[in-house]
Amino acid sequence: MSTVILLALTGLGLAALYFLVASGLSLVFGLADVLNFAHGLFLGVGAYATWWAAGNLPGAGPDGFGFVLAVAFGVAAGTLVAILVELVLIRPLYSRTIEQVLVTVGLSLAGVALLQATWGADARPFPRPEWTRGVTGILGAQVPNGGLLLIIAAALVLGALLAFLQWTRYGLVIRAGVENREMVTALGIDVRKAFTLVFAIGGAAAALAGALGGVYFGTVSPGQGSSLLIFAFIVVVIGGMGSVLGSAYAAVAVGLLQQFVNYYGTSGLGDICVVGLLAAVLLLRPQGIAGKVATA
Amino acid sequence: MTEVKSPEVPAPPAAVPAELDPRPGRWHRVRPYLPLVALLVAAILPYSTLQLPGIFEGPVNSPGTLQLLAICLIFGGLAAGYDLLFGRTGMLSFGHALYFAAGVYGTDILVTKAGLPLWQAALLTITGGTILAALLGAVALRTAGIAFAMVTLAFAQVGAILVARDFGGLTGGEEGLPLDVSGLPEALVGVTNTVNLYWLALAYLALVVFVVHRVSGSPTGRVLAGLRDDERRIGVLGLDPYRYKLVAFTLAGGLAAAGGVVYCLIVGGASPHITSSELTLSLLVMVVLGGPGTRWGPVLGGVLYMYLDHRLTAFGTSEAVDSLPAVLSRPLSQPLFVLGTIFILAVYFFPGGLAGLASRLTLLRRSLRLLSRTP
Amino acid sequence: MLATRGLTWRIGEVAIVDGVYLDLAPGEFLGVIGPNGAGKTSLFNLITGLRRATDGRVLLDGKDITDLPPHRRARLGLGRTFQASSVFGSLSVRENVRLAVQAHRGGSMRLWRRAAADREVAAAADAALDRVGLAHRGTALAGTLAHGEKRKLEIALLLAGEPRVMLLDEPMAGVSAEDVPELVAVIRSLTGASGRSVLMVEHHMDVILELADRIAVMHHGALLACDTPETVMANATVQEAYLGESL
Amino acid sequence: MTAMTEPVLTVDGLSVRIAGLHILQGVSFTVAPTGVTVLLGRNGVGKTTTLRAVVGLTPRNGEVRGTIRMGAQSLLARPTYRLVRGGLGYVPEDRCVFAGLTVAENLRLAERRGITPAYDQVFALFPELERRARQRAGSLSGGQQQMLAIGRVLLNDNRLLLVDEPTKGLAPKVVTEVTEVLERVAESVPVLLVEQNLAVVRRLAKDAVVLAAGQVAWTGDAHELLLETALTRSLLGVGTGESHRGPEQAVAPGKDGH
Amino acid sequence: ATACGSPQDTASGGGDSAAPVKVGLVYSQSGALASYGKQYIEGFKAGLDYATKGTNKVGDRAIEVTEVDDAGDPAKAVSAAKDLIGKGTKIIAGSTASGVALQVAPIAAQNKVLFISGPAATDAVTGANKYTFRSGRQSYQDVVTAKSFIGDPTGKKVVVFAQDGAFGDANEAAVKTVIGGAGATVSSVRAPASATEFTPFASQIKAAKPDLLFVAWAGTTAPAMWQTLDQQGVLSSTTVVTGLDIRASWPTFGAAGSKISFLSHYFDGASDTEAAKALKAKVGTVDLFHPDGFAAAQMVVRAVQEGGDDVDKMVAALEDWSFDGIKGRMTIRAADHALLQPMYQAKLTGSGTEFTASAQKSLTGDETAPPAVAMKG
Ligand SMILES: Nc1ncnc2c1ncn2[C@@H]1O[C@H](COP(=O)(O)OP(=O)(O)OP(=O)(O)O)[C@@H](O)[C@H]1O
Ligand SMILES: Nc1ncnc2c1ncn2[C@@H]1O[C@H](COP(=O)(O)OP(=O)(O)OP(=O)(O)O)[C@@H](O)[C@H]1O
Ligand SMILES: [Mg+2]
Ligand SMILES: [Mg+2]
Repeated sequence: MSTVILLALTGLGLAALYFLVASGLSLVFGLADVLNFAHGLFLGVGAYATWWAAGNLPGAGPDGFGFVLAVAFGVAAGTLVAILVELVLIRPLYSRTIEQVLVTVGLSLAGVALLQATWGADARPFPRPEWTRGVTGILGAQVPNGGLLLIIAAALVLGALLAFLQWTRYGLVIRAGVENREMVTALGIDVRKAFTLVFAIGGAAAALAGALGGVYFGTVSPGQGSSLLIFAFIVVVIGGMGSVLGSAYAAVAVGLLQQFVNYYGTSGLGDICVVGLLAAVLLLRPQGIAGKVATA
Repeated sequence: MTEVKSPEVPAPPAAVPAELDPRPGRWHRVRPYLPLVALLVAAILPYSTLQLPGIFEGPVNSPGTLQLLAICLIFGGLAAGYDLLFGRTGMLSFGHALYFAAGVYGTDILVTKAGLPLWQAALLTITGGTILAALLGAVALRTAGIAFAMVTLAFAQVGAILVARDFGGLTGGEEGLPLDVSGLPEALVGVTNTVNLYWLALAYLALVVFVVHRVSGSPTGRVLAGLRDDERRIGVLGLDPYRYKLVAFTLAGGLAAAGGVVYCLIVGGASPHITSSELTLSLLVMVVLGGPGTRWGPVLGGVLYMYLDHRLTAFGTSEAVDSLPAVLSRPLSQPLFVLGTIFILAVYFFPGGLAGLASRLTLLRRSLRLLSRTP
Repeated sequence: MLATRGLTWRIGEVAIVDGVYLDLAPGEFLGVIGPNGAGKTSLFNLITGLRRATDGRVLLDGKDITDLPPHRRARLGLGRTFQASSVFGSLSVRENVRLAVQAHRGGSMRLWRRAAADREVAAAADAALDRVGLAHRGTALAGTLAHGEKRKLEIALLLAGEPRVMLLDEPMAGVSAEDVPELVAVIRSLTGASGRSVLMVEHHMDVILELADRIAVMHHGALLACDTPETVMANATVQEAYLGESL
Repeated sequence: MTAMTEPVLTVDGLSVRIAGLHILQGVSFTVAPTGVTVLLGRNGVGKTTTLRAVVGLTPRNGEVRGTIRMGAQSLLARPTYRLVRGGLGYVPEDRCVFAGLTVAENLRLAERRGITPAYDQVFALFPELERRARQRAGSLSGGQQQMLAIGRVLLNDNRLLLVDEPTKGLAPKVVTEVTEVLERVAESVPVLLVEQNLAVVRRLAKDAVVLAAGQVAWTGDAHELLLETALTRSLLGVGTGESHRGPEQAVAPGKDGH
Repeated sequence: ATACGSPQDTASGGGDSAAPVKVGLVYSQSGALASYGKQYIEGFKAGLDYATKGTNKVGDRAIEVTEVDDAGDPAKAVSAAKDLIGKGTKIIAGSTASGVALQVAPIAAQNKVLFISGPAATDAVTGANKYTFRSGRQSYQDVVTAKSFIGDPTGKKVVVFAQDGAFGDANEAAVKTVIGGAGATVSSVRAPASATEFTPFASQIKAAKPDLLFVAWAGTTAPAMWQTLDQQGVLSSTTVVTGLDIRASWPTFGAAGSKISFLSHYFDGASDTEAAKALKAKVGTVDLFHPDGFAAAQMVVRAVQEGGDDVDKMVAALEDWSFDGIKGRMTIRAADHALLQPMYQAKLTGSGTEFTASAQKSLTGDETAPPAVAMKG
């Protein structure tokens, strides 16, 4: 029994990580229609900036408030990079979707290489509060605190994103802008600002995922973001592009599936099952679990 | 009726297939022969001892240069085959690497593990790769747009996992599987015979370009071009979109598998790099870099991409880079940084790809002439 | 020739097309009118197979085609135009029509022939372009055509397929005043002696009145009336629901 | 021309090139501060191109020359969204409703900060929109979409409306309704209208501008144009006297126009 | 100037007894294994300096080293090798990655040039062919060292935790032969190399209650894996053995580091030989793969000294050669070109970013000798 609980809770932790990565991706993908391969870069920037801040920023550190400050710095850095990328690289290419995707591909190559050039290819130990290394006993299962932290963070991010889409007009503007950008401007709306905002939020979510992923993995390395990206993509697609809630469902499904199959089945079967789930969902319901609509 | 389309993959920046609309021009008499001339030049290139310092390490006829060129040619052909899907039919597949990898691993395993003679292995592999493409395509084509891209990606991912798992020691896992050359024809083994591999690669490229060209110019190619624009309309005209897409998918898959066979010989083995989704992404990059839907664009893009990919490692360690201050030399010594940057710049400065460059230049010339006439 | 038997399409509880019985005789010209949103385009979609009917049958020459995919229906001689022009934007105008001709001539996979070399196809395509008066625009990319020109190209695409039953969805919408008579003539020449049947949705009443043998009126998905133009125009409900007070 | 008062829009020597094609070649006209000015011409002469140049929506590969002024203010080189916030309403030719959004969302999008949206007015004109508020705009019928496109601009106060073929594809009854709406709108806001339906033109237009091959072929009083059969025929290619084969669609038996 | 030539020309090397000897180093300067490559090349340079007594010459022939980056990609490595061979290079060394080593080895055999594989740990390089040697350790030697941790294996229960793929397969197979062959029951828990969450595997391991857990895991997810094993109480319930990676990775073990028994190929201070001193003087802090480069240079010098330009003579000169390397006495076994060398047991102490490794015990080259395999080509 305790094994099942352990697997379920750690599976949820994994799902939370997937969701954190996927949420920003889904937002940018679903709203701005950009299949953002540079998302892994934003992740990396967030992780490295947090790592750097904990060591160098006055007031920041691996513990307590200092850690919060370091993470805040990391998120800010990720957001900033995302905004810059949108302004400089994506914006001039609007309505040329394929080219936008390709620019993000180029960016993911160049950006990760840049991280590597700056900080080396080796994994660096990630600063983190001591308690994240510990475990909490829940019904006989030793659940890692890092996973619990991820679950809480993911729930908060989910709530915040839903509120953003629900209570502001931006969701609407962006969805309309994806369909017909010209017409949105013809209604007197500066659609460019809205797109930049979406990128900023996507970047912030990615950077947060990077920082918390660092806590989870205990290290930070240049390629970390890209390796998470493939599962994040799967989550986004299963959940339905642009649906934040769908991503949440899909992340939970993928995380639990992987965890249980890996325990009860043979190694590697977990990944194959996830891929199988993706294919099955798409063949039965090409728009994903929650379809295209991005309101929730 | 205005129906919202499911999240569609935008059709690539379309170019009218040149094959369908032969516009008469000054060139039109010479033009059909240009590819032949290019082929001929490429074929006799290995007889030249031309030194191109900075471009190639050694003279053109040195094995190192020929090997590099052979790899470039293979990817030129691969990109041209992929363009049949992407540029000409508007299908965005993220799993094309699978069929290429099937070609590489198929040949390698049949030769090395099963001990088949090369020609049998090649034949079996190409047939197998084509059938694989037909089967998986038949399933994947039940979806469209991004969903299609993701289903193909998923299939390719399973392929990658299987290769990495190394079932029965068949694939060699992450270490790859060197090709056992003992049963191979003499002429394909050894550094001195690199030129034969080069010719093989050239033949492959020529074959792909010819096939793609013929198919695009055929009645079926016309339907494919129509599919790219409006699938619904094709159905209403009385043609089954599914069938045509499947044919394109299968054909492209078969061509990729054939490329895999040659690549396996050139590199002398298989390694899991080629099963990664990054390879498909690079194919996409190559096609867009060159110009989707054009005859020479994808070839050019593929050749250039592979050339940069190989040569940038040398660039990164060159004196010129090392002598720069650290802020510059560190990133510049990362080949992927340079490649990514070049790629981003290319998207900006050559919209429509390298193939679009010519027509843009013509336009520029014309407007300059106009300017000079109207003071 | 073409018949619908209680054709119905529901989305949830709402019937967009509601139990429509239509009969189209060979050579007949049936106009379809009705307020915006009455379900005319939806009816066309059901007949051509772009939408699956939730109920009812579609018969062509007495044969049940309700479960066939669009392309099979087209091969049986069912052709249509779209209300919002849907032409192949990245192909030239001429290539658009050639594709349609080719689709009509035979759908078998021909990977190795040269399409451009097929004289018959080219000739038939040029003839179709000529008939709608677009011959001079042959090399333009269809995507760059002005709206009215696209409408004409739509009709050329239809002509190229030589269908026996033609469904025209507002062919006149957006066509400039000068070209209306010309298009009317083209459409008229499609019918009559050739034995082709036409089903045409149109809001230009004068065009309908001029061409149609009978007029069907749709309202809220259902068939309100289907009769001779005179009778229909005299119908009080039609006047109230559709024509309103004229300018 | 009734140029007693300052024109609200002045277009002077407007030249537009797109992808190497010289589509407009020095178009000049003005729009009077009241009433409807109608822009006429055959398919493809550049009517839509003119309107799009005014709202700054010429495609990126296009090039615009000349001057476009609203009052004393030049419109060129200002981003579209600013022009629209400044009171320029645009109803595009192909409606451009957001297919993936519901009707209500389409309308909500058109609200502008600081202005109370005139929902009452819009729903009074188009009750259909209120009934279908939750339907996706993409599944609306053609006519319903047109209503939505017009309704969208009417939520706000405008200084000038640009309307491109609003009656295209509408049922006769709705044509009448739309015409009446525009007539009422034109009482408070000047309208530049592109229209093929001469009955509508006759009912609404005060001034007319006729384009032919990218140039202005005629400007003047709209009724003058429509009354002179010979002139109409030479400029627009149709007679106006008998309405049987012409473009006038709203012909109900037993009643005649005017 | 354009000139014509045969497409099958290759520059013929040597002939001139005073001409420099060309040595090609194909290794990772960029890519995921760049830091291994960096250690390798530093070691090689120091080794060359040491073996030629600072002259960089063998006799009066200078050693001309060409470095080529393969970015960890076998295809690039093969191209580079062909290029070098085409230019008359008779000696190729390098190969940071196993995949590269395996694909370059046949090229060497086909063209009859000497190939000295570098840090690549795969057992398959040993006995690959007559022309292929190795300058580093192989997985098998790791496992033999691991065995030394449990004393008498008879009746003991050993679990191998390894990632899927050839690296894991090789380790599992080696454990089965070495420790299983000595009387222990060996079972395995495998996980995909891409796994990010290790709880299921930790639970499986715990359920198996092993006397010894042998972990073969490489890659960036290792820290997460260790943390999970620690959290689930695996580390404190049994003896856990794994290979000690490069210094940069030490801090990532965190608290788990002190609970693990390490087998080590090399770490700073593991040995105190002449060569080690010379190396330390050059590079400061010595790391895992410096010895591989160092040994490669020693082998190159030996090959040139004895063989001149004749590759077959080089091979003969290297076979059965014993020399004093960084790690102590090293021997190239003639039968399969395995490099017999000392291995170490180590402990990690420290905290934060400051960790030190100390040797517990060292095993001689004979003690860790892998079983001889037949030469394949
Ligand atoms: N996919 C759909 N989902 C919901 N409602 C739909 C859908 N498709 C059509 N409708 C509704 O069905 C009704 C009929 O639409 P249709 O397009 O057939 O009308 P129409 O008669 O062609 O009108 P028009 O003359 O304006 O073109 C409309 O009210 C429309 O909103
Ligand atoms: N993006 C474009 N690229 C190339 N040509 C264009 C483009 N847009 C418009 N044109 C051309 O410009 C001309 C004028 O087009 P426009 O749409 O302004 O005509 P219009 O008067 O509105 O016609 P209609 O009555 O059919 O709507 C047409 O010949 C059209 O083909
Ligand atoms: Mg309709
Ligand atoms: Mg227009």
